[in-house]
Amino acid sequence: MKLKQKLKEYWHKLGSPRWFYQITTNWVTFFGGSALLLLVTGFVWALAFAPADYQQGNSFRIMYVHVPAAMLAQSLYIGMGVAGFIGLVWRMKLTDVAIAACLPLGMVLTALALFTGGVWGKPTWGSWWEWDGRTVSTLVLLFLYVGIYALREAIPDADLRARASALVSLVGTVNIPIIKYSVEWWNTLHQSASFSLTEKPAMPAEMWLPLLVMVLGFYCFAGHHVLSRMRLEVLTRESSSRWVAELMLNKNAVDGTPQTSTTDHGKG
Amino acid sequence: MTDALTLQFDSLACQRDGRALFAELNLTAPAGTCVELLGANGAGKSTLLRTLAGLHSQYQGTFQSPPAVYQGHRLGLDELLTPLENLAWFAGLESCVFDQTKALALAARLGILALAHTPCGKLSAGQQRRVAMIRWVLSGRRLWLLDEPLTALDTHAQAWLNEIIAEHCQSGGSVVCATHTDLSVPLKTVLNLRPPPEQASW
Amino acid sequence: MTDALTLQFDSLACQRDGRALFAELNLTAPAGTCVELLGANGAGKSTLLRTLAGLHSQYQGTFQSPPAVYQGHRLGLDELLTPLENLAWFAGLESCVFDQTKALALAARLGILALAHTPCGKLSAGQQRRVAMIRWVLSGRRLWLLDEPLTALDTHAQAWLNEIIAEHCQSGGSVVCATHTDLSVPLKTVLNLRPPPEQASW
Amino acid sequence: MVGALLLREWKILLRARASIVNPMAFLLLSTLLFAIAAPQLVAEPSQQASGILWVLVLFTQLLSLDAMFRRDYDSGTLEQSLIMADVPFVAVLIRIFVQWLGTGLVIVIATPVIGPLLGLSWSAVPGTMLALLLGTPALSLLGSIGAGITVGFSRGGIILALLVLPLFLPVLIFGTDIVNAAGAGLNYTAQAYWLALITLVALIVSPFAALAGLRISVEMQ
Amino acid sequence: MVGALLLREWKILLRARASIVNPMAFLLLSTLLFAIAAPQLVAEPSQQASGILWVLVLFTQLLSLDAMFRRDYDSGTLEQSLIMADVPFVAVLIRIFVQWLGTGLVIVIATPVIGPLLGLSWSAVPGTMLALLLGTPALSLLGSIGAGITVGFSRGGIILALLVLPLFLPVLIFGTDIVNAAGAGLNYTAQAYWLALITLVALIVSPFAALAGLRISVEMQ
Amino acid sequence: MYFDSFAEFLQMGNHGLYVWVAYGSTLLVLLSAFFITRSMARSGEESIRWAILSRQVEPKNES
Ligand code: HEM
Ligand SMILES: Nc1ncnc2c1ncn2[C@@H]1O[C@H](COP(=O)(O)OP(=O)(O)OP(=O)(O)O)[C@@H](O)[C@H]1O
Ligand SMILES: Nc1ncnc2c1ncn2[C@@H]1O[C@H](COP(=O)(O)OP(=O)(O)OP(=O)(O)O)[C@@H](O)[C@H]1O
Ligand SMILES: [Mg+2]
Ligand SMILES: [Mg+2]
Repeated sequence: MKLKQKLKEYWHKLGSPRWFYQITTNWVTFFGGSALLLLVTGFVWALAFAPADYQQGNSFRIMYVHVPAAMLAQSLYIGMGVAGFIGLVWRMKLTDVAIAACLPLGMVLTALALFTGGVWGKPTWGSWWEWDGRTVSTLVLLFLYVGIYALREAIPDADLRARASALVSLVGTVNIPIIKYSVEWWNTLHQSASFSLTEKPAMPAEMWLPLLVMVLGFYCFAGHHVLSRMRLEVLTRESSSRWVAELMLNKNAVDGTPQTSTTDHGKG
Repeated sequence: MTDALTLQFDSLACQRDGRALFAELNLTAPAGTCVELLGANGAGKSTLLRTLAGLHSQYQGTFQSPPAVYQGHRLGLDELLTPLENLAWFAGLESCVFDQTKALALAARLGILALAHTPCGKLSAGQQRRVAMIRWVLSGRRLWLLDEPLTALDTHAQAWLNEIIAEHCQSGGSVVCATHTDLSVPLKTVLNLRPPPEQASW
Repeated sequence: MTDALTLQFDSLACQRDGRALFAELNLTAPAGTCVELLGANGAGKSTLLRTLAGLHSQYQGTFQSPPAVYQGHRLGLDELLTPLENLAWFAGLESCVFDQTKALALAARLGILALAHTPCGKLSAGQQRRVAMIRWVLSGRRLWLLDEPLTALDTHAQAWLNEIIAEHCQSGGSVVCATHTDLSVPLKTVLNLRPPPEQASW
Repeated sequence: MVGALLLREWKILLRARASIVNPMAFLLLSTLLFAIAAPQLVAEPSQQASGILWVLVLFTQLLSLDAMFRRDYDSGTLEQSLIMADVPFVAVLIRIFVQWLGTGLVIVIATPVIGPLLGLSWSAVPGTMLALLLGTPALSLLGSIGAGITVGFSRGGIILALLVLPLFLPVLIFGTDIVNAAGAGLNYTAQAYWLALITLVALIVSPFAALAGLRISVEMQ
Repeated sequence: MVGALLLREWKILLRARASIVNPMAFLLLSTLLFAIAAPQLVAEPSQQASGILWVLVLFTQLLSLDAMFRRDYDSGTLEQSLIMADVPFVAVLIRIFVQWLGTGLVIVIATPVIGPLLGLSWSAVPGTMLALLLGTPALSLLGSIGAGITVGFSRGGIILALLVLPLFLPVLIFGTDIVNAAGAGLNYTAQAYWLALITLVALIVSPFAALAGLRISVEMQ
Repeated sequence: MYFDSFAEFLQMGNHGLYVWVAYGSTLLVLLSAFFITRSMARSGEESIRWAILSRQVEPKNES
């Protein structure tokens, strides 16, 4: 009972821009810092310390960027669907900013998953591209992203753009599992694949640990990315309110802005 | 019953692209009034009417209005269908039985009886507007939202328009009519849209 | 030169679907006249204007008219482009240099200077019509064919329209204007479209 | 309400008579295109016929989806049916149904002619017709979502394609599978149930989503 | 005149930004459809790839043709450009050119990506690009005739397809021929000249025919 | 360190090109996403600050 009330309170607060801005200040720092740490560790570990696969050799290292990119691409799409749902039901304007932030990142990460997959495929399969369940569903994901992007570009009015993209991301999300499973089913029926992506090799820990680090790093990066964009939008929307004025002018005077601490890790 | 027909605005203000168009409106118009909506070009008359019709959702404040007939610049007549067929479709939309006798009587009154079986695409601008006028009368809805209904009407038709509006108000209906030319109907309330006092800063 | 600007009809009659719309017209309007085209709804005003503009080819008799600016119900403004860009395009069509200073001066006069850089799709009906008015003035053509130009204009804009037409006529241009509301311009010739005396039986 | 709305659609269909013949003519023409561009493909009964047939069906669908709400939108009829309709949902559903009659059903009926031309074996024709009968309603229904949201764009055609083709994918996969199974004389009950399920889900979800999309489009006007 | 008209098209293209990405995305999407519907076709470098590629090009073209004059027609801009233009011919030609930039050229550029996905061998890619470069202008030019005549119909899409597909056949035939020859390492100069000739004839004839069609459409209004 | 020498590290047993292209593209994507967001944030905040400052100055001028 108490928990429910707490949750409800939290929910209402989420609608308040000021509260959102304040609470996420630390989150952004946290995500940014962790992303920097994890990604640097992950990159070095994956490139230089993880052992090579006894069959695939060193091309196996591509997995450490390919899999996180593919996972994040899907997660960001689901995130857009969730944001779309919240936006449609509760008419929360911030959700559109979340969609707008997830969209380009998800799009390039999907493209990246396709690209790294292709680059991996060349030495492993002997070709850049094979029509297979995973590849097809990733390609479809890219099209869904591009479709929503095109739709957003075509609608000038911000309010309507928000509603339209919320609707489409929601519908698309419902469709994702359907596409995924039907495509995989189709593939197993038609082509008995000479390779299996679905069966996870029993990897030793020194192989999957760096993967875990990379995946977490990617997720933290996405968290940082989406939150910073949402915060900027909140500031812009609220730019004439007192708390923003105080915040911005204060920042100006002190100059040691809380933001810069999170922005340094790009050099890594 | 009469209460349901009252049109009421409580500090209603419409926005476009987040910009307030006019100063907040307050109005209570009992059944039987014709509200004449005045304002310069770009004052927000069309936007207000679309808001009342439920076609525009960027507004602040509240309004209370019964389900309405809305007539914008696009008439809503299919050009392949004849006036009678279009009218029958409108009746069907409202799940009413189409009263063809009444429709024909009105067509005769508005001088387009001979065109009742000509596809609407072949009618002139003013003739099409007359067909639309018949549809308002046939509809069961008591509030009419009319955006510049005098457009393209000749002198006769303008007089008919005034008659029809007056009759509708007399029978307890209400009208909100954006126009640049005065209507000559009794019981007219003028609502003037003025720019907002100062752009609200949010 | 003046001869080329004379508008002349010799027993001109337009048809729609093979049916004559109005009695044969005869007219000689020297440069500087504004012809007010009157007639009931469906009399054939729009059809006559489209014929003069070269957009309708079913007519009998002959007419002589210089190349003209035509303004129908569809304004011909691209909704993604701003008024200035649309005007520049119109100048380009006529292979003229676009006189931006003049365009801005006219926009200021017509009260849409602030909107010069807003896409036309975001303008209200009357504001769009004002943009179209600027285009007539900027065009080098001496004959204007206007179909119900008062539509959607507020009182100010109606006055401006009259001014602009009067100035155009004074500077030696001609105007043919279909309307249901009287224009207040000097040197006005009224041309009334009446139904043909008897439907030709063929 | 339903009667009057159907009557109107029927009349428009009769007046714009070409629209009934068109999808079929288009199908025939594309068959011809394939025969010319890739003669080896259609020379003899082959596995690929089912795939090509389905791709053609999708393209036909796409071309006709763009027009689904367009004329109503342009004339202002759409706006009126959102305002005036007792149950706007029904109005949308009827529009979808009529679009299906004009494409899906026409395609089903044309299959015995088109299929063999594309190299489909005769034994596969009944299965193909069943697959199309079960699958094409889903195409119309899912397509209506995209059509509703893009009706306000003048360059909607391709955005529409991008939005709906991914949604068509499962139908395509199960559809070709049925046709292949039918050709090979195998049982295809499972896939048929899947198709029917997809259509059913689409029937429940699509009209609402399409209506939401149409409301956005009308507001964009 | 040309400068101002091109400037306008350019601005519209920038405002409706998505329209540049779209034809390419659509091509990729159709490739995907084929791969799913007929996996055997695209599994390995094959003869049919050229045919399928060309059919896809035709469909992309068709989808974008429908929009060629539509927005100008609806806004009344088309009517104005017929009345006001110094040389209406130039206005139409520019419209066609811009449509080609947005589809034909995009397709040519996309070929190195799409072709191999469809099973086109790498050695055939340069020849294919040449064929497309020579052939797609003819598609835009010939297509404009149909687009001009059908722009007044709300259900133009399919009628348009019926009108222009027959015109596209010669391009299709020579085009696939070049691609096949290039794949087999043969000489294809003769076919390339033919394609160029077709494009040239189309360039001379089409704008006039399109203009005539547009005049009819505008008069129908 | 899995590799014995730096040359071997670059070589990656004949798969060097693939691995480095994959990692390079990933890095490119991540870095550009980050820098674009950061520059957006900076310029956005700057313009907000400008707006606030100019609003604070204006009323004083008028009175
Ligand atoms: C363009 C081609 C490719 C695409 C589009 C692609 C796509 C994907 C996707 C979507 C995932 C799922 C990530 C997740 O959510 O867990 C994945 C995982 C994976 N991919 Fe790829 N992939 C491609 C090529 C390859 C190649 C060539 C290989 C190796 C031979 C490969 C090996 C893997 C592995 C090992 C996983 C993790 C498996 C698992 O967690 O279930 N992929 N890929
Ligand atoms: N596309 C068409 N096809 C056939 N007949 C038409 C068409 N358009 C109009 N008509 C008929 O031609 C006649 C004249 O139409 P027109 O539009 O020229 O009239 P108008 O004088 O402009 O009328 P209004 O004042 O209503 O604008 C009308 O009777 C109309 O029915
Ligand atoms: N689609 C749109 N997007 C953004 N702004 C718009 C849009 N349509 C209109 N506006 C702006 O909203 C304001 C009000 O427009 P509206 O059409 O409601 O005016 P109106 O009072 O009906 O004018 P008119 O008398 O010219 O018809 C105008 O200033 C216009 O610039
Ligand atoms: Mg208005
Ligand atoms: Mg008229």
